[in-house]
Amino acid sequence: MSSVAKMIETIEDQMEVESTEANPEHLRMVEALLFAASEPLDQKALSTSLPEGADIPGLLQALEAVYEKRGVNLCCVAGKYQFRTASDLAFLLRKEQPEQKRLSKAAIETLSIIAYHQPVTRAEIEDIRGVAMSKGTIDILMEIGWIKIRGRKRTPGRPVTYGTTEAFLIQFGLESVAHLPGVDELKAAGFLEAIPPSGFDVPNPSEALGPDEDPYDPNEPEMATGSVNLDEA
Amino acid sequence: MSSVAKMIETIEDQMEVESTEANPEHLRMVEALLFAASEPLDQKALSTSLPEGADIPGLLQALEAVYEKRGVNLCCVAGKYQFRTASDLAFLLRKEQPEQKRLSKAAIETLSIIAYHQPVTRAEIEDIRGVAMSKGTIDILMEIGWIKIRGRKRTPGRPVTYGTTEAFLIQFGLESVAHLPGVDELKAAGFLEAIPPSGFDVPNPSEALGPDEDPYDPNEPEMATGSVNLDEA
Amino acid sequence: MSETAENFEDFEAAAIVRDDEALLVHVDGFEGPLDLLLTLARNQKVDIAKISILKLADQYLEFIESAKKLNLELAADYLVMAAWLAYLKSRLILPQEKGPDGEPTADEMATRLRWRLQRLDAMRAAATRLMGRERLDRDVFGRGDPEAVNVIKLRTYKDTMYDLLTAYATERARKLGGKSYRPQMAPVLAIEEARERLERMLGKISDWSALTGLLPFEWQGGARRRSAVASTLLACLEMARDGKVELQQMAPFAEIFVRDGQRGPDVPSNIPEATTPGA
Repeated sequence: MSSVAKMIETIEDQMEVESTEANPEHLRMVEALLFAASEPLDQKALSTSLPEGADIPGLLQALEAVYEKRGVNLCCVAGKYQFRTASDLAFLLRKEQPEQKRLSKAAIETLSIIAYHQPVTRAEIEDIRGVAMSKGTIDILMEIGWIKIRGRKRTPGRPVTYGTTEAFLIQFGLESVAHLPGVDELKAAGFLEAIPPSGFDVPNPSEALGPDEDPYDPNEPEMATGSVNLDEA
Repeated sequence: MSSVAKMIETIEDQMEVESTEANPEHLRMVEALLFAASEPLDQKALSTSLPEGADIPGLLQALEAVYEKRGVNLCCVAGKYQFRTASDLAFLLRKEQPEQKRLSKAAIETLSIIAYHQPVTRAEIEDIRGVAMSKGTIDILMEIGWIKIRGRKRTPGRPVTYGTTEAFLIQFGLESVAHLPGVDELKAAGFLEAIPPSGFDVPNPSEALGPDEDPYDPNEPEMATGSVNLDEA
Repeated sequence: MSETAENFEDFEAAAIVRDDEALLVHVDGFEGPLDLLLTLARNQKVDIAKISILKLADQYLEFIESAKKLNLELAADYLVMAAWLAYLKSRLILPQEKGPDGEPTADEMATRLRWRLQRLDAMRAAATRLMGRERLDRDVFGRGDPEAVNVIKLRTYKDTMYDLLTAYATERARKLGGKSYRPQMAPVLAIEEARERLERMLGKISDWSALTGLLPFEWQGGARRRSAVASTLLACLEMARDGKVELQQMAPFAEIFVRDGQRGPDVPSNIPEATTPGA
């Protein structure tokens, strides 16, 4: 065993000597910061703690490579970085948690539709599922913190649009919504289009405001009809 | 940077190939377990999670070596293992927050008396102030670093004498304690009435040893009475 | 319809009813007519993209018929779908003809239904993949014992030389019993001061002016006012004696009026009775 340790040490020494341009000291700092943090850190947070001029993207890339095959991996979630245990070791660590009120089939489907189709209105969700949505489904997902109201559609009635949150990305280990599993295939098949296969205008699930979407203003009066509520104006 | 990453990958591959006898899979498991644990783990706790026959001491030794020069180290405390930020990087986890304070009335009065009357004993300070001094006052001034024990009075009981430090001079912008203003200057500056109370005199403070003062020897046994403690001699 | 939607079934439960035998009994297990159609389509065991809509419509209508026979209560949207499918079926069987203005052809309607079924199927597959991901704190874990950032208070003291000397001087003076005597100044306007003031003002007093109007601004209230009135009056009397001012009072305790004594005796007194203030 000690021969292994020695071999590892040699590797470490080697690393130190050769990677002078990667600045091994900066690498150690990023490593320490990410290890210590309880939340994912973004590049900006890292750069405030590192010496000026440190090559943060390069350091993260190097660190990701170092940990690639280890028991702990560096993951990019929601555009931030976090060390997580390797997914193939889940069996070792898995905790049977009383999962938040096991999600219903309706809630799971609704969450997926919101994730892949965002920004999406309630009517669009109902069109895809072919069934009216109960109030509870959206409420549960909002309560868990995986979805949020993100804007309003510039269509009659100005319906609110839903999208996923950072907590959703962190929970599911996604770098961004563009990294949702199978999103490219769904897009290619035209299933993420709002309107049946007429062909044009392929919306990406996007966190940026859609072309016909306004940012959500909680003070905007609710208008089921097109009438203007003069009292609130 | 990508050259660095590649180099690191090579190292990783090398490690995997050569360390077959250390069982790299077990190494990954220990790594993940220690990383995810909410408290330090002992060998017994590790062995219950690892496959039977895993060489726990050897694995820990190897892991310790891997992390030896990294930003995070494997530490053993009281027979239990945990990852901790490398001690030389502790500064990264420190946020400094400036806080401005003022001394209490008792503390600044005591400080001024020590400054003017040094070398001065506690009893003398109390005599000048006319009140018994709380232990805390001297402690605070010592902690800030503005006063120090500078000697002992050659009187029964050999009480310690206090004086001011260089930090004190810096804080109050004095070249030396001899530059503290005298009676006339205090009068001119309006700190004293034109006619000071009878008996008001300002000593000439000095950093040099007083005529009845011995330099402070921290090893000198404390003697409240004049008797010699034979046990400690 | 909303009853169906609120009937939260999970995937496992839904899988059970996908069994042909169970279809009739478990109508409530479906999340709406589209879900039922998708299940039926799956049972055809062909690619949904190539599914026969005619056959699917038959299966659906057959299902609705048997449900009716069993007196199962069907939600309205199931019946709406049945009516729509019956219409679509009739149009598919008839030779192709254009519907009324702008209405899609039967083929177009079938394609649209096929596409919706495919989309629902695809979204369900995506949901399964999403839920199958390694989840934080269930499958993968962050640092179990994160190291908190220590906030270190950098304490600095604001005390200055001034504070130090003030503390020393007051402390020493206090201890030496030495509260030095500082006479308490009574709020009194000195006659000299009042006279000096009046002399400076003489040139500016144009005509008879009320004495109380000449008091210094900062002496206008309470005990200070009384002192100022008395001193100013005494100053006026002194100055009148010297011929520097003239004084006039209409009645005992009434307001006293002052004017420049250098105006000469030829100027007649012109204090109007009316302006005399009350006592």
